[in-house]
Amino acid sequence: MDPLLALATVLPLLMAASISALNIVLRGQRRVLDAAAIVTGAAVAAILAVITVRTTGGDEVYWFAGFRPSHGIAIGIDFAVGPLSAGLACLAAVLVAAAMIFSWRYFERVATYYHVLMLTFLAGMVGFCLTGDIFDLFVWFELMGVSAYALTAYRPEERGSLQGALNFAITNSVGAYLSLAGIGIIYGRTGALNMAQIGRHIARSGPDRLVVVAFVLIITGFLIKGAIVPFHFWLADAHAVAPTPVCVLLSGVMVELGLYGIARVYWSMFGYSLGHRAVITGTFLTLGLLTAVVGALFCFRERHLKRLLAFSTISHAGMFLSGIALLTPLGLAGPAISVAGHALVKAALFLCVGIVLHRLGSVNETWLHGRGRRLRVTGVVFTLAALGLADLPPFATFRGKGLIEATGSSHGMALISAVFIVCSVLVGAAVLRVAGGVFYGLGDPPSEDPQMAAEASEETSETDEAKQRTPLTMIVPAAVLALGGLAAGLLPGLGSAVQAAAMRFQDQAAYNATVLSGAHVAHPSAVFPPEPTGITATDLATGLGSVAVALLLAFLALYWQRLPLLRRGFEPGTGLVQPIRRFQSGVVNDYVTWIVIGVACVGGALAFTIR
Amino acid sequence: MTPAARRWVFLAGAAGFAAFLLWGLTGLPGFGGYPGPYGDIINRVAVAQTNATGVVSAINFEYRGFDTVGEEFILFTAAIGVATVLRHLRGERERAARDGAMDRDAPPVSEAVRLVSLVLVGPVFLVGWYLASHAQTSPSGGFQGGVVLATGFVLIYLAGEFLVFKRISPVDITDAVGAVGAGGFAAVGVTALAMGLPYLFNFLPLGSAPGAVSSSGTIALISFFVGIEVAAAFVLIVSELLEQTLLVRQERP
Amino acid sequence: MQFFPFAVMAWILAVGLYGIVTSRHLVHQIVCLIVVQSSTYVLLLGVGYRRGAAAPYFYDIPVHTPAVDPVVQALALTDVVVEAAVTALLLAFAIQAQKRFGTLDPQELVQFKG
Amino acid sequence: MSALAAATPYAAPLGLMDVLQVTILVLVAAGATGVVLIRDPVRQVIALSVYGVLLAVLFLAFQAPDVTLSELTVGAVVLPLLLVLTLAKIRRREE
Repeated sequence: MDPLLALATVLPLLMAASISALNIVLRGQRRVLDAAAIVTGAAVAAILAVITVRTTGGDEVYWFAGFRPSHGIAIGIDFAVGPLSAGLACLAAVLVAAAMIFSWRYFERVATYYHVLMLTFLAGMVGFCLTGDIFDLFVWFELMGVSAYALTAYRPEERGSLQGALNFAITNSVGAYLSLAGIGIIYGRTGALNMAQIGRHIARSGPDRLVVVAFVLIITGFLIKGAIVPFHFWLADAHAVAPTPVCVLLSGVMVELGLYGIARVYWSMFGYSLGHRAVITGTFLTLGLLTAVVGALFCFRERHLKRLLAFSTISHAGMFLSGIALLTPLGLAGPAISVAGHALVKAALFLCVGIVLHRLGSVNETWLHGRGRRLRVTGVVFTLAALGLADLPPFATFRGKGLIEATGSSHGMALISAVFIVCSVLVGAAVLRVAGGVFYGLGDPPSEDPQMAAEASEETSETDEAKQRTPLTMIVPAAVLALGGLAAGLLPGLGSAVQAAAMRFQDQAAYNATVLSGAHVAHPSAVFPPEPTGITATDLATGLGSVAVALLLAFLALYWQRLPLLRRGFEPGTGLVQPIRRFQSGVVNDYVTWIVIGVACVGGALAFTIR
Repeated sequence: MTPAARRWVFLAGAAGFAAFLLWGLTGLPGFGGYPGPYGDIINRVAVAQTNATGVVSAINFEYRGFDTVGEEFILFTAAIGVATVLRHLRGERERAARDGAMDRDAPPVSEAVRLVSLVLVGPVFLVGWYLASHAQTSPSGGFQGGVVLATGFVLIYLAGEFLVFKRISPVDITDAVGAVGAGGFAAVGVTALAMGLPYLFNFLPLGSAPGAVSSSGTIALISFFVGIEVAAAFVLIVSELLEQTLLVRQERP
Repeated sequence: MQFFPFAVMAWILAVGLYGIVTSRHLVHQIVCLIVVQSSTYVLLLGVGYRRGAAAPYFYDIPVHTPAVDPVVQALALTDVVVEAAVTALLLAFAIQAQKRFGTLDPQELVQFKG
Repeated sequence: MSALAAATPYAAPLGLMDVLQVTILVLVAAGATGVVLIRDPVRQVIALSVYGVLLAVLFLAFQAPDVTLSELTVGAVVLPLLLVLTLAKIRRREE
């Protein structure tokens, strides 16, 4: 058992406690705090990178307090780590380190609190990724949640900030308690909390009502965290108001952790027992595609930059869920690569918006039109990252999306590709429109939606100091992250390596044997055979074509008012979205209502088809 | 949605939700028929393995001790979060204090309440201490003890001694104490790592007999740290909220 | 009796959700969230109960006495701590909302919509 | 379910413990309903405190003294205290 596995979670916790214990000494020592947080994030990222590489040969298991299972029964808590879980945790640590570097000259009046909260947030995310125990999963889920709620309300003087934090905290808490109820139900049947042990137990009896209900309740918490329609409403409210470095974590990795949670519990506990793969695929593919479309439509018509990026996260979350829903190795490998690419470019985009807010004091696209011309470097980085978000080859986002589409079409679901292209085009056009309008002053300011303008101009600057130049500590992380998203897509052999990891992730029998009997499984068995991961000419053409269409759409949006023939009183994007806008009411009571209805629908769909 | 519409939409959804939930719950073994094996195994082995006769404490601080690490940090984080969210208001209070309004800080408290509270403080601290230090033998532990200890501090406030309360628990100190508690727990685990043992391994001698106060190795130590952390976290939360309350009283002309 | 405790759990959960949905006062809403969470204690302790068994303390009873499940009790303890933590944080939000905007009605706090 | 159900003694006549548990469960359900339906926050806090005590008694009947103690200290004392402090603050504002 390798102590590194435990240290990855414990290190940020110990650092958070140390900072807090020394708060009287450290209060004025801003740089010491920053350095401590950056070093901790980087150290955790390094540890997890080592673990990721090492576990490509086989999963590793760590038993806390040394209680190993005997006769297939676990009495302690374990970390069961494979390359996908360690890689995702590593991504979280990288983003924390980048966010802390960005914060070096951000937030003038920070006490120790900000750093402590970021570190506990990191610990929660890492613990969530690595754990193999279902209740432990809930504990780290809550730690992640509580840290994130507090960070979202970091600037409570703004109304939006409180609304966002409250909606976030209440909806996610309801989700967590529903998950806990699911855990209680499955425990009542199996008398176990270890995911492998539960999986083995319920696989014996096959799917019955208890298994279905426990599955739906447990994943409800993750669907809410993962912002899947109709559980997604909180996300835009929270992401729009959180401080920019926090947005990087919320959008870049926390939402994806929710989806990871679904994959984890499905392939360690419920997969065998539930069976009925076609039903599972159908249900989650419907949710995923619906989410992708809704997110993309809202994204395109948004004028508040942070909310625009938040809606694009919803759209991408839908695409990730669609990939996972296919249940094939490539279907999981696609989102895995995409999540990494998306996190890097989305983080870069948020950091650029942070720079805009720092320099120009606004996130209102209409007001900012042409005012970002002096931010040349920021403009270049933003444009690069925007192209990444539009899935331009060879960004990792493009690679991941291509794999999902490939496995979709080989399993007779070409519809996926069509929906994905539409969503990529809309999301890409939205961010490219921002890039062209704000940083290059192309076309006219987009038409002003009075309500949105009021919302966007409420956002006040997060910084106090002189705003004449962009500090290197802000622009460098953004540039590095954007280039990282590009470089990740160029890694040779990436597709096949991730597919192999995904295949092991999906091999429930191997997971069982590794956790419960200490077996070492290097070569997993797969229900679906591996598929080719290369990029074909058609992929490239489609990728380039969709980016070209996105560019065209962005230009159309920018020059819309000069095109009277096309215009005829119609504003792009509004017609489709107007009817569904009313659902995004901002009232948490409505959101909880939709959660209840969502659970009833998903539960009903599975209840009537699986028994 | 209007409140009325929302209620009807919710009731429709909740009917489906409740039906689904009840349908699943009837798949449970009936009430009173816990099937095991987790709890049964621990009930059988815990006393011999840990020398703790309170099995729940043995689980909380040893078998599933890692959960408790997370749990303590949740509480710690929430306390920090409360301080973060309310800190802007404190800045305002400092402005108010410069106007010399501090003398209106203390709310009026009747002599009877004062007396009863002051009489209770001692016993409450004793009970809290007892609970926190007897995790291994009785149905108690750091958490319950910590909450009771925090209650003792609140009694001091009830006695009208808010200034004393402030002196006993300035926010930064409380924060630091809580961090020592939570960090101490995590550090006990790291000590085991440093000795080449698994994280949170019970590396201390288990003592002579099950049930003795000095028995059970790290369980008692961890319980102590948890007690500190919980007490500090609640004192921090209560004093932040108190400060808010007093601030408002102060603002009234 | 066989499923009555679980039916009570479902009732508490549903009633708590009803409260959250219909609430017009943040503090009321937070209390309803506490009620939602309390349903999980009833569930956890309910599934771990064994009829006629003792509490899991072997101070004055022999180790082989049949006892109820101690694991769910440990889980419920964690759950109680989480409840206290989340509630405290939400109350701090509520105080700020009142302080800044003079309202505690979730409908009037809305800044972003659509 | 059937095998497990057969193995456990449901057929036994209702004892004092069962009557006690059912009674408290009914009270808890009523308590939860009351807490939700009382819309005045101050009265609701009192109801919550009573509900906390009821839950504590229920947990005692479920043979969980540990949880009883936590629920008494947290559910019946600390949470109502936090709520009262919050309300005291908010009330002043509303006046």
